[in-house]
Amino acid sequence: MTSGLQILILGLALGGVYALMAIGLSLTYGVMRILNLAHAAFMVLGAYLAYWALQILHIDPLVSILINGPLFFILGIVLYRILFVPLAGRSRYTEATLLLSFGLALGIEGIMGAMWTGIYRLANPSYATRSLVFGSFYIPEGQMYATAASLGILIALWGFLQKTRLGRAIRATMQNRTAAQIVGVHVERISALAFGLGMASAGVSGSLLSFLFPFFPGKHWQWISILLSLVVLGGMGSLIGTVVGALMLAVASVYVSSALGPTWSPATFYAALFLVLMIRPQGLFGKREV
Amino acid sequence: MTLLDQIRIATPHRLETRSLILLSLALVLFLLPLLQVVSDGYNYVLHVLMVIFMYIAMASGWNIIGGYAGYTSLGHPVFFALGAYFSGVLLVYRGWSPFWTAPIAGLVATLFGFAFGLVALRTRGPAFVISTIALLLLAQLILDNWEWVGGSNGLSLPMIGWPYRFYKIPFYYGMLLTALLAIWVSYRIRHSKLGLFLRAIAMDETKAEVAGIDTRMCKVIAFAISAFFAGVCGALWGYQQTYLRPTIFLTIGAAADLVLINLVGGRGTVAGPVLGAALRVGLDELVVNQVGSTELNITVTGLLMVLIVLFFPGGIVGALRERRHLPRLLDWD
Amino acid sequence: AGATATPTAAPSAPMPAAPTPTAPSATPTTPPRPIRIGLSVPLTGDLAIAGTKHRDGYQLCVDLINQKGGLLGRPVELLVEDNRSDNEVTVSQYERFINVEKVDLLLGTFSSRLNFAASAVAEKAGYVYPIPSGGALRIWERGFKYIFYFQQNAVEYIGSAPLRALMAYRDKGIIPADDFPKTAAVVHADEFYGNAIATGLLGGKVQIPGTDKVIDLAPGFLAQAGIQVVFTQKWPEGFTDWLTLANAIKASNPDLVMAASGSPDDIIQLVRALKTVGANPKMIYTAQGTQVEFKEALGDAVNGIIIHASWHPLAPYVGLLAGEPFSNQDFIQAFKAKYGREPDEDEAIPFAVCQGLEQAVRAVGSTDNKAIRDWLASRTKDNPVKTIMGDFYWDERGLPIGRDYLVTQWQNGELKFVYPIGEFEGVVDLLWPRPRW
Amino acid sequence: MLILEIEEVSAGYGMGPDILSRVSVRFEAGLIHCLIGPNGAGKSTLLRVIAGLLRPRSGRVLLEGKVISGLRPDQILAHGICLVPQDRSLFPDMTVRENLLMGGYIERDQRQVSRRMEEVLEIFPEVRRHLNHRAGTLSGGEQQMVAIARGLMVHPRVMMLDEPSLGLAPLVVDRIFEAISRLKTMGITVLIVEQNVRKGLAYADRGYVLDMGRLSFEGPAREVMEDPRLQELYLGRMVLSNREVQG
Amino acid sequence: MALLEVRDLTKDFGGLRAVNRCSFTVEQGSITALIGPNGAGKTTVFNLITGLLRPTSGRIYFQGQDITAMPPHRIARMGISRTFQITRELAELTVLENVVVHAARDGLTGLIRGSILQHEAERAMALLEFVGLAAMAREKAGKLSYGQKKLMELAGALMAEPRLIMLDEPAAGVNPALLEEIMERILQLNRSGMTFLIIEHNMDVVMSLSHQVVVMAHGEVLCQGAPEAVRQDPRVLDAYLGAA
Ligand SMILES: Nc1ncnc2c1ncn2[C@@H]1O[C@H](COP(=O)(O)OP(=O)(O)OP(=O)(O)O)[C@@H](O)[C@H]1O
Ligand SMILES: Nc1ncnc2c1ncn2[C@@H]1O[C@H](COP(=O)(O)OP(=O)(O)OP(=O)(O)O)[C@@H](O)[C@H]1O
Ligand SMILES: [Mg+2]
Ligand SMILES: [Mg+2]
Repeated sequence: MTSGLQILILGLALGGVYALMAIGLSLTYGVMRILNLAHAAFMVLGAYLAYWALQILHIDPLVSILINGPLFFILGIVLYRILFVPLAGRSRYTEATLLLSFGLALGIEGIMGAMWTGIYRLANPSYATRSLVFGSFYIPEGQMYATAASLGILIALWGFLQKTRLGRAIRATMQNRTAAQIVGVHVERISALAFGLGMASAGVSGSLLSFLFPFFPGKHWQWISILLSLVVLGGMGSLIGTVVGALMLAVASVYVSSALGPTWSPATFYAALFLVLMIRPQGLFGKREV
Repeated sequence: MTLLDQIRIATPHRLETRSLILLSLALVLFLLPLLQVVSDGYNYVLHVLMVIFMYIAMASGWNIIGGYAGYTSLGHPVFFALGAYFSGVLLVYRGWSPFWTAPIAGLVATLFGFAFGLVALRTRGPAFVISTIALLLLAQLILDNWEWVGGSNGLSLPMIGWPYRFYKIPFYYGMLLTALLAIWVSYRIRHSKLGLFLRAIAMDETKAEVAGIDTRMCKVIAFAISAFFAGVCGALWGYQQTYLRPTIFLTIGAAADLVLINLVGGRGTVAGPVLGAALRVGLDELVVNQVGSTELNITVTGLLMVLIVLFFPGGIVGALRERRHLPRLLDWD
Repeated sequence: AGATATPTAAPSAPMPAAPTPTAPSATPTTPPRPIRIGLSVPLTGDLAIAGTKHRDGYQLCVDLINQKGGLLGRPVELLVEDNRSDNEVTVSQYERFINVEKVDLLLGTFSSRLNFAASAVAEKAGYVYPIPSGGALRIWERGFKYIFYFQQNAVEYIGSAPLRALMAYRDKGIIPADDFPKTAAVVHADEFYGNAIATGLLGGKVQIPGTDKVIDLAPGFLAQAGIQVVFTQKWPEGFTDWLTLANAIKASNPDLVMAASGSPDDIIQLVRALKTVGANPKMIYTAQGTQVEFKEALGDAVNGIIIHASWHPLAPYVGLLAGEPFSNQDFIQAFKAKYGREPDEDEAIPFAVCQGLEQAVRAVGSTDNKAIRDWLASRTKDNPVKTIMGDFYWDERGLPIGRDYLVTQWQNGELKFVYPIGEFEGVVDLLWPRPRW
Repeated sequence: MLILEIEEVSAGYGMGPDILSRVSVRFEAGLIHCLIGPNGAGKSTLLRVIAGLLRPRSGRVLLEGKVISGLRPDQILAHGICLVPQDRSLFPDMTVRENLLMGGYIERDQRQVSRRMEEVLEIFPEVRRHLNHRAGTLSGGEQQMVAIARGLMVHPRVMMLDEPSLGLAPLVVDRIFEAISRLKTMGITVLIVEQNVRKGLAYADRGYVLDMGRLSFEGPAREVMEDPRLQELYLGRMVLSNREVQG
Repeated sequence: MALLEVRDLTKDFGGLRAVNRCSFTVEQGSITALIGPNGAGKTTVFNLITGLLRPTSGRIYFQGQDITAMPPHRIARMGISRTFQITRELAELTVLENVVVHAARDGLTGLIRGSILQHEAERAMALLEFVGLAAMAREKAGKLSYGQKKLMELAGALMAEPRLIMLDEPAAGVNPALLEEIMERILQLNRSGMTFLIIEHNMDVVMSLSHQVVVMAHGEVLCQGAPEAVRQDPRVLDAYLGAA
């Protein structure tokens, strides 16, 4: 039988990947109340770029993080300017962004399909199927790198938001746009910056996705559902909550999966979600709205 | 008609032109199947209209909780599936026709909606949305593993015994009646106190509560009513598909469809879901049949949505009303 | 090649000139009304990959027929619509073909799921519905009269093929008798295809819903082969924690891993996870994975994996097209000429379906679906439909009689044909055991 | 010397009617100006136009002769015009300290910011014990104090306060007006909107009466206070403490 | 018997005790003013009475009945209505609808009966007329100015025809002329038997309206009594009014 510790390792490794994928989603919601349904679509786009970078230019996916990050950051800023700025001040803003990004997701999916067909891809760097072995335990290398990247990015982000003037401005803009304007924040620039950050994280996740899970244009729907659940479980908009939620859920589902069988692993997911929502409707780390 | 009009106009004209036009439209729809009786070749038309009716019924129902009360439910496919399986199982094991078990299926969905609502409607906002997603996926898991109803392999139903030429007609009428009922109920609620309370809940639930509204009951009732229509539609649809399978019904995509129809047509308005449903199905058929099939279809759909959001917030009905161009014919609020 | 624009009388057609409703070739100003065939395929959505390939296979066949002068002196027109992998859309599109377009013939779509509902529409309307893919027994046990299957057998029986292959190699001495697998792990996706294969392997019962019919597959092919099942598990759609599953498989330490899923990316994830956790069974069988992309995603890990197949490029079958012999190799050449790439099974099978339908129409001399159905249903071993996949004749359910799946194995990055042994040129010996990773 | 000129400004929301119609007002540097008028007169709207939160439909706003209408709010703040809005507009999920820090957002010198924070906390000592509480949990009056304190974190050239006394205890109201007087001594031009007419005009140099989107009259504060038009139109009798009403 | 009795009410927020063993009564037919420095806990007391917050300890009785653990809507239906200090309008609803919403006392049967009654709409219109918002009845409530929102809330509270009306700073931001009318209206309603509990910082209003004043500071009741007496109380002068 597999030991509990090994299962824990596998769960944490999976959770780390989830966390990175979900952070951007959480950030854009937390900061701008944008529920970006296209987040996973951009992730898949990032995965394609990383995949082709490896196939054609022989750039390792871990290296292409450095390309994808800035690239998607800029893409995010441009998109924000074009699409989301006109929505500012709408009465049902989050809903509008949800719909808009739904359309965006479809658009990207279609373009990816037209360019790269619906065939699934998976980059195959040597470490993707390697493990580090410690006695009877092993840690899958790919997941380990992903988790490390995820934690690093999270800490950087958290520090940026909590401790810097710009980060504070981002949070202020999220809470009260008019008030932010009043104290002199160029809210459009700040929002674009935050959106860009969220997108950059999608690009980076894409690089990791490219060698961890097979992908094709339509795959993003599956990812976005998983990510959304994580974000809600942790508490919408709470970065720490997102990470803790991701780790907890991944570990729990891995345990259930090995105890009761994979069929029931998504069930843990939803059962946990249900439970949390009943006890703490605002999520684990969310703040309650009165 | 706003509250104010109720004060100003002593008695609303019973048979104004608008009602006349709408009534004659309904009449035309009722007589349409005659075409298929007179000459073959309209089954496709009937089929498309039937699908439109189905979406009208479900979207109008959804609008009661999702539009008026502002509680976005992604769990409605569960009621759809519940209806389908309820009637389907009765058909397979008992031979009872879904045409008369459909309303019962609707009631079963209502009951279930009521029970689920009691629990889930304690949460608000995104938490509620996700709890409905959880419901959806849990339901899928249960059906997938419940062998008696076919498990993940599904349950196939006997086909309706009518000759091919006419076999769409009963489904057509079933869906038409359901859709009309849904519109009527939606209209009544919009103009009742319940409607006002639901809209108050959508804006500020605490305030509504302090104003003396039993917000929980209102929400649960609205949720239960909206489940009814999904249940009836499921029963009929399952029968005409002859095949029930969890993954056909219980997808986020199907749930998102209802949201989109409402958003495009105009969430929280009576006419919105009707327009949205007609457009959704109509455009879909048009694009698939006329433009041909490329990956770019998806892109076009996506772009269209982006444009609607950017330039028609509040959906079609909302945008027209904002610009004061909403024809009286469509102003059912 | 023939001029496609002027369909003169079908050259060297073995059938007598067909009575066509429109005026024949004499008046070039009014070309004969084309024979229109309706096809709804998933070009987008989760079934898009195979769906697109099906379209390509069908289209090649139709093009070739037209090049050879058409069918019954009429050009053939293939109406293709994208059903987005959606049941509802599929049904509505076939409705539309039948009612609005009033097409002459229908071609079946991809996957059991879509065919299940679509076949009911065709059956109801009295249209012949040849099915390229969709072998679950429950499709065939409904008592339908107009459906015909163009692969080897119902999916439930697929699992017997790799086991027969292994036993054949034991008999041949390539697998030492004491090395023959004693234990197996069976894992599969919880969906139509995966469940059906597992049912055959493990020996379950298939209940045909809506009827009292139960088909008992006990004791299962593994038990028949004397292999003990030490681990069995299914995974739901959208499953992601493959390492855990691989871990559990490793813990049960089977000689043979058999994995079934309709989606190749499931299989890819599983194989990669097996490699990552260092599980090293003697042999791996997967129910998907003949595609080039499969190899690309797995790299060297692909070597040694065995996969059943309906079609293989080296199989020297000779079918008929436009009344002329048309071999598997002809097909591959024509395919390469048109698309510039090697065909695979998802392109070959629909081609064979189209061949079968064409032969029936030619034989009957009209597009009367009832007559075509009767003709197809009355095929026999000696008088079969001849396709690039071999000969077809069907039992009363519409399932082919007397056909066996092929078995292939990835060896040094190439997909080799390993079973049936000695059946054709190009069958190589099985690599046993598979190389360790 | 004139500092701020409103020239023929018309403004409204969305596609609605004009809320301000061709309003012209001039404000002098270094004085306290008090805007009064009935509810819905357009007082807040005027401040919003000046702060750049609402674009005028026609007309211009000039700061020392330079047109500032059409600039973004943050640019206008950078020009030295600061607004404390009527709805407080705090950042509810940030702590009071962070709210105050945000008040000094345009100030890049952090030492300067901490010094100002000490200054404003002296004006509002009751805020100090809430420094680490979320602003959204404060009482109405405390929030108002934080809003004003946040506004005082910059030393602008023009300070606009929309009903600063709103919801504040009498003791605190006095303190706020003291603070406003102090702003004046620092050379800051002040623009306040008040419903507490007597208090507002008592501290102000000039008074302006806005009604139905138009300036109905203006003048030195004392004169405005005694103007019979104001008594009739707007104040009623109540302010003259009529104990007999109680009966 | 007092209409409302608050007994030893205590409310903690984390480590912060916002209301501390607070007791007072509101007599049937009276106007009671609740005053005190900012942050004294007045609004919190309102929230406790109306059921929006659960007290840490203590009881609340209305007409002799314990309403401490009741949900807000049931408390409202027993005849308590209130306004909010920081207005909470239903922004997308019209002004008229915002007022009609308060006619929610008839419970489930009222819902099933269905349409909004003409007399309710008319009464709402009359109330809007009174607060000077009739012209804006059709507008969305989100469009109102600050003061207008306060007035709309007042109209809503009156709409419910409650036994006890609790107003949280009704005078703040309201222009003086209108304020006077409102005060007269309050007195008139009071004469017809309605009871008021009012939080207010405007001492003119407090002095001219109230029969009884309850002064809170730091969550505790500092003193209570007749307006004049309270006004002279040195503790009140010190903590709240300032040495005038
Ligand atoms: N966001 C808005 N959208 C539409 N109309 C608005 C908006 N804000 C204010 N108005 C309208 O503009 C008019 C003037 O509002 P404004 O807030 O300037 O009044 P005010 O003089 O400040 O009143 P108060 O003393 O009540 O604060 C009001 O009639 C109001 O209905
Ligand atoms: N939800 C909450 N969480 C934490 N603290 C709170 C909360 N609500 C109120 N408080 C605290 O309780 C104290 C009393 O607040 P309350 O709103 O009752 O004061 P108030 O007497 O109404 O003051 P004001 O006159 O300024 O409106 C305040 O210090 C406030 O910070
Ligand atoms: Mg104002
Ligand atoms: Mg208060």
